Amino acid sequence: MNTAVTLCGIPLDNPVMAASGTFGYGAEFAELYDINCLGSFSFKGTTLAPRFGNPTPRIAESASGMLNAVGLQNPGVHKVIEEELPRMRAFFLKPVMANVSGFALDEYVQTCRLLDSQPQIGWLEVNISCPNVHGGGMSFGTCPQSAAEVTRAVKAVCKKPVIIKLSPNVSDIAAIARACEDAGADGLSLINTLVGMRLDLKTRKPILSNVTGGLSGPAILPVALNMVYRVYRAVRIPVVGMGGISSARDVVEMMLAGATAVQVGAANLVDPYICRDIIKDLPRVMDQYGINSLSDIIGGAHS
Amino acid sequence: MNTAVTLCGIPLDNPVMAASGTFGYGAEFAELYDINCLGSFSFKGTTLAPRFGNPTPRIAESASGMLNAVGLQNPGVHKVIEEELPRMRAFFLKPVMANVSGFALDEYVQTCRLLDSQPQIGWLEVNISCPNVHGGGMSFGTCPQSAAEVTRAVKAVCKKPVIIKLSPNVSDIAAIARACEDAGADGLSLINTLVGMRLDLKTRKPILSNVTGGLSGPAILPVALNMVYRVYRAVRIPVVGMGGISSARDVVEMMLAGATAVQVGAANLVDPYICRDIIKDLPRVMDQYGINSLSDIIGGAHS
Amino acid sequence: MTQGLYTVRSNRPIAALTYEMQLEGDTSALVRPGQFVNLRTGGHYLRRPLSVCAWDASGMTLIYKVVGEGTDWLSTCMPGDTIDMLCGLGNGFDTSVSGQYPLLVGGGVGLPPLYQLARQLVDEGKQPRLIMGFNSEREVFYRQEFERLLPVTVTTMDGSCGVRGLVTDVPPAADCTYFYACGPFPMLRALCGCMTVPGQLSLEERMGCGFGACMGCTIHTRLGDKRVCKEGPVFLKEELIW
Amino acid sequence: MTQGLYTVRSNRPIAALTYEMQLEGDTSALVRPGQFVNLRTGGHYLRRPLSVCAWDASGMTLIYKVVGEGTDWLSTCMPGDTIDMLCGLGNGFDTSVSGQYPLLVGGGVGLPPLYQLARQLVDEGKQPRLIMGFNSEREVFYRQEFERLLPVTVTTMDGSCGVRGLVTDVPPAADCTYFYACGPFPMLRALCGCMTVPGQLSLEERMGCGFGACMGCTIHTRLGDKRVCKEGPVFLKEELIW
Ligand SMILES: Cc1cc2nc3c(=O)[nH]c(=O)nc-3n(C[C@H](O)[C@H](O)[C@H](O)COP(=O)(O)OP(=O)(O)OC[C@H]3O[C@@H](n4cnc5c(N)ncnc54)[C@H](O)[C@@H]3O)c2cc1C
Ligand SMILES: Cc1cc2nc3c(=O)[nH]c(=O)nc-3n(C[C@H](O)[C@H](O)[C@H](O)COP(=O)(O)OP(=O)(O)OC[C@H]3O[C@@H](n4cnc5c(N)ncnc54)[C@H](O)[C@@H]3O)c2cc1C
Ligand SMILES: Cc1cc2nc3c(=O)[nH]c(=O)nc-3n(C[C@H](O)[C@H](O)[C@H](O)COP(=O)(O)O)c2cc1C
Ligand SMILES: Cc1cc2nc3c(=O)[nH]c(=O)nc-3n(C[C@H](O)[C@H](O)[C@H](O)COP(=O)(O)O)c2cc1C
Ligand code: FES
Ligand code: FES
Repeated sequence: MNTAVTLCGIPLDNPVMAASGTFGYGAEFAELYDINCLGSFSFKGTTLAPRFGNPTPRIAESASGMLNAVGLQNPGVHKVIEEELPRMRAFFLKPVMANVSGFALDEYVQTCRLLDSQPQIGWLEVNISCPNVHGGGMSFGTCPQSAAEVTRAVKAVCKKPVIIKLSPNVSDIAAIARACEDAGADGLSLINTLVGMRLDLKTRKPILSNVTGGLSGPAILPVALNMVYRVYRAVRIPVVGMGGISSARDVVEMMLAGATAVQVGAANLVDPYICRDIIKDLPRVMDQYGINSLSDIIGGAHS
Repeated sequence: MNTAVTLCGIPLDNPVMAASGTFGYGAEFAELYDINCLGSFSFKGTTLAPRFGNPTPRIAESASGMLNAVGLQNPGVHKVIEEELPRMRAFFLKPVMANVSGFALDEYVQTCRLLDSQPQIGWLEVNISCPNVHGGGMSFGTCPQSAAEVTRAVKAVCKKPVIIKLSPNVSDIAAIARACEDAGADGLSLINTLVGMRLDLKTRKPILSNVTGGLSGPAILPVALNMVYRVYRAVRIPVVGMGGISSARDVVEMMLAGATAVQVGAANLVDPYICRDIIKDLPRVMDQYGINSLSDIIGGAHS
Repeated sequence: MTQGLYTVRSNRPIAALTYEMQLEGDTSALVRPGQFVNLRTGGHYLRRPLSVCAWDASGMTLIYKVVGEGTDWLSTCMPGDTIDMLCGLGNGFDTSVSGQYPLLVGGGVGLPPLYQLARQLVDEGKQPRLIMGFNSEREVFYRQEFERLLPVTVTTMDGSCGVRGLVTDVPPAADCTYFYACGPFPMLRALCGCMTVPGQLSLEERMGCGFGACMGCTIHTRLGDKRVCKEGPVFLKEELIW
Repeated sequence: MTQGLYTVRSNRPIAALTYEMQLEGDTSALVRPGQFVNLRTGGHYLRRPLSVCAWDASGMTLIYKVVGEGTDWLSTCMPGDTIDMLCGLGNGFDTSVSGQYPLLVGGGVGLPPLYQLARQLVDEGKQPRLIMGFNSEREVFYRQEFERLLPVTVTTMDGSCGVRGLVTDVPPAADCTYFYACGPFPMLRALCGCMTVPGQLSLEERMGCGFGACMGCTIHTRLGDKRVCKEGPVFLKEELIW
C-alpha cells in the first residue's frame, strides 16, 4: 500500500502533517516519538518581530472543539532561524513547512524572504487568516484583492513553494482561492479556525481575554470538508486540508474532498501521539476502503 | 424568579422557543407534552408554493452536530393557513412565529402578507439564510444590500414585527445586521446553519444528495455566541439567539451574549423533550448564577 | 412514541458482525411488527434507528450489524448497561391484508422486523413462508428461530448455504397471497419487479429525528410525499416509485 | 511526560463538593511535588489539569473540587474505571532551597500539591508548617492527614473552623525560612505582598495541551515569557508580575 503523495513538487512519505500552532517547533513531540514518521509539520506561526500574543485566558472549550486566542506568540523570525531551526535539525530530517504571519504586507515579505533561504524549509505557508490579532491579520484573508496582494508580494521574493492559508470566516472562499492562484500561489491550505466565543456564567464575561478566539477540533470538520471541496473545484493548485481531523478515516475523507495533504491541529493537544497513530492506522483504513495508493484518491469525490 | 422577556413588544413567559425546521408545525411535539410551556416556537420554513425539497439522503452526522439538506420541504403558505394553523390552534394557544423563505423578493412579500393577517401569528421570521436551496435563497443573506431589500419589501406589507434571520456564512454579519435594522427590521434572529459536508468513504461521494448541508447542534455554539455578541453591539433591535443550544446554561450564555430570546433547534430532534426540560431547569440555573430576572441579563456580557 | 432507558439483558454475536441484543423496558408504544426504535449510542449526536425484531410486555430483541461507529459502540454494551431509546416509531406492517399464504422476504439485517411479523401471522392462523437472503453462510442468523415458526428457504450469493443466488431467484409458491419484505434497496426493487401479488416493503433512510419532526427522511410516493419515519418505514408496493 | 490509562482505586467525597481519588498506574514520570496530570473526562474535548496530591511507585492520589462538567464527571467514576492521563507535567516545587523552616500555604483545592511537598520536606529532615485556608468548615479536608506530618493552622472566612479570616491573617513563624503556596490568585497575590522570605507559588491557567505545545498558558514573568504548563506551574515569588 502506498501512502506517498507529492505536495508542490516535494514528495511526502504520507499526507499527514501537524498543523501550525499545535506542534510548536516540534521539540515537545520529538521527546515523545520520532516525528520523522510525519509527512511533515508546519511550525508555529512566525512573525518578523517577537510577539507575546494575547493575555491569558487564551483557551476555552466547546463541544468537540476548543477556542484559542494565543495571538501568534512566537520568538520572531530571527530567533527562529538562529535557534529553533538549528535545534530542529537534530530531530527532524525532512523539509518542514514554515508558517508565516504578519500585520502589514512588508512584514510578510521580509519574514518570508528570510525563511525562504533556509535549507530545512520545504514550503512557506502564509497565514492570511489568523483571526486572533487586531490590526489587519484577518483582513488580508477576507477579501480577494488583499489576498492576491500578499500572494504576489511573497511570491516575488521566494523560490520555495508558497502556500496561502485561507480563512473560513468568509462568504466565498472559492473567490479568494482563485485570487491567490491567479496571483501565483503554489498551493492553498485551509481551513484556519472559525471565529467563536464562550462566556463565563459566573463572571458574565467572555472567557477569553481577547473576547473571541478561533474554533478548531472535530466540531469544524464538516465546514472544512465543504471548503476544501469547493476550493478544489475552483483552482488547479494543490490544497492542504485541515480542520477537525483526528483519525485515519478523517484523512481519507479530507483527501476525497480534494486535499493533497492534510494537517492535524487541535487533536495533537489532547492526544500527543495522534499524528503517529493516524499514520500507523492509514494502511488499515486504506485496506478497508480498497485504496491502494493515497495519491489516487485526491479529489476522488469529484470524479 | 422571573423568566419572562418581551420580544418586539410581545411578552414571552420564558425566552425558550423551538427553532424553525426542527419542530414542524408543533403537532409531533404536542403529542408528547403540552407545548404551551414554550415561550413560543417558529414553525417550519414556509414558502409561497409547496416544496418537496431535496432528494434523500438529507441528513448526515458529525461530531456534536448534524447536517441537514431538507431544502425547505413545506406544504406552501396556502395549506399552512388552511390546514396547519387551524390544527395548531387546538394545542398551541400563544402567538407563534412564522418562518418564511423565498427565492425571489416577490415571493417573500406575498408569503409574508398572507401570514401577517393570521391572528395566531405573533412575529414573522424571514429566513434570508437557508443554504440548502439553489437559486438565490442564500444570496439574500450574504450581502447587506439584498438583505436590506428583502427587509424593506416585507416590512412594507406587514403589521406584525418582522425578524430577519441571518446567515452565519458571511465575512461580516454585523454589516448585514445593520443593513436590516436600517431597512426597518424589528428584530434579528441568528444563526442559521453553517454550510458543511460529509463524504461516504465507501461510495467516495458526498453523503447528502444535495452535496452540502447545514451544520447545526452543539458544534456551532461558539460561532453562534460570537455572532450574537457582535450583532448585539451593532444594532439596537432585539436579537433571537440560536445555534447549538441544548441546556438551560446555554440559554443563559446566549442571553449574556445579547439574545432577548433563544431558539433550540437540532436538540429537539435527538431529545424530543429538551425544550420542556430546559424550561423546567431554568430556575435552578438562574439560582445557581444569582439571576433574579432573565430580562436583566440580556447582553449582560457587554456592560 | 415513548422515550426511556432500557437495560441490556444480553448482547451476543449471532453471525459475522451481527449481534442480537435483548433489552428490558417499556414496550407499550409498540403496536405492530415492523416498527422501530431510535437509540442513542455513546457520544454520537444523532440516534440510530433499529427495527424491533421481537417484543413482549417486558422487553424487546434487536438485531444489528456493525457497519459504523454507532453500531460498533452498541456491540460493546454489556448486560446491565442502559440505553436511551425512543420506542414505537413508524407505522409497521399491516397483517390484516396478508391472506392465508403470505411470503416474507428478508435480506441480511432486513430480516429482524420479519421475525415478530412471522410470529404474529402464525398467531393469526396464517401460513407464512420465508425466503432469507445473505451474501454467505457466515452471515446467516436466526435460521432455527424462523424455522420453528414457518418454512424457510435460505439463499446466499456465494452458494455457501442454501440456494445460490438472490432471494428473487427463488420462485414464490403458487398459492402466495401477499408479500412482506425488508432488505437492501436493490433487493426490494428487484422483488417488486417480479412479485405479482401485492405486498408491503420496509425502507431505510438516514434520519434526523425518527418521529416526524425534521422532514429528513421524506420520499415521493404515488400517494404523496411521505416521511419514512412516520408514514413509513413500511410502504405498499403500489405506492413506491423506484 | 507519559500517557497512559490509570485505574480508579477509590473515589470518595472528603468535603463539600471535594473528592479524593486514588488511581493505580505508571507514576514514573513524576519527579517532584507540585507536578500535575492532565486527564480526559468523558466526552469533553480538552483534558483537565489536576495537581498530584501524593504518589508512590504504584499509583497516585488526586483531590479535586466539582466546579464544572469535567470535575462533575470525575466525581461519578467508580473503582475499576480507567482514566486516560498525561502524567508528570510541569516543573514542580524545588525543595532544595527551603531552608529548615519552610511555610506551606494552601487555599481550598490549592492544598493538594502541598501534601506530597510536605511529605518530601519532612523526609528531607526539614520542619515545615502549614496554613490551610477555606471559606468554611464544610470545605475543610485533609486536616488530619497534614497534621500527621506537620503543625497546621486552619483559617476559614466565616470562622466556622480555626482562625477566622484569610491565610494572610496568620503571621508566619519568626524563624520561617521560605514559603510554598498554592491557591486562588487573590490569595497568592496577597501572600506575596506580605511574605518577607522568598518562596515558590503554583499558578493555574486554562490549558490547551498541558505539555508546552500550544502556548495557551503563557504569562509574562520577570525572567521572560513562560508557559505555566511547562516552565510552571511553580514560579518563584521574585519572577511573578502581579
Ligand atoms: C427504520 C430503520 C430500521 C433499521 N433497522 C435495522 C436493523 O434492524 N438492523 C440493522 O442492523 N440495521 C438497521 N437499520 C440500519 C441502521 O440504522 C444503520 O446501520 C445504523 O444507523 C448505522 O449506524 P452506525 O453509527 O453504525 O453507522 P455510521 O455510518 O457511522 O452512521 C453515520 C450516520 O448515518 C446513519 N446511517 C448509516 N447507515 C444507515 C442506514 N442504513 N439507514 C439509516 N441510517 C443510516 C446513522 O444512523 C448515522 O446517523 C435500520 C434503518 C432504518 C432507517
Ligand atoms: C496546574 C493545575 C493544577 C490544578 N490542580 C487542581 C487540583 O489539584 N484540584 C482541583 O480541584 N483543581 C485543580 N486545578 C483546577 C482544575 O483544573 C479545574 O477546576 C478543572 O479544569 C475544571 O474543569 P471542569 O470541567 O469541572 O470545569 P469547566 O468550567 O466546565 O471547564 C471548562 C474548561 O475550563 C477549564 N478550567 C476551568 N477552571 C479552570 C481552572 N481553575 N484552571 C484551569 N483550567 C480551568 C477546564 O479545564 C476546561 O477546559 C488545577 C489547575 C491547573 C492549571
Ligand atoms: C492553539 C492553536 C494555535 C494555532 N496557531 C496557528 C498559527 O500560528 N498559524 C496558523 O496558520 N494557524 C494556527 N492555528 C490553526 C491550525 O493550524 C488549524 O488551521 C486549525 O486549528 C484547524 O485545524 P484543527 O481543527 O485540526 O485544529 C492554531 C490552532 C490552534 C488550536
Ligand atoms: C432539520 C432542520 C431544518 C431546518 N429548517 C429551517 C427552516 O425551514 N427555516 C429556517 O429558518 N431555519 C431552519 N433550520 C435552522 C434552525 O432553525 C437553526 O437556525 C439552526 O439549526 C441552528 O440552531 P441549532 O444548532 O439549535 O439547530 C433548520 C435546521 C434543521 C436542523
Ligand atoms: S427523520 Fe425526522 S421526519 Fe423522519
Ligand atoms: S497549555 Fe499548551 S503550552 Fe501550556
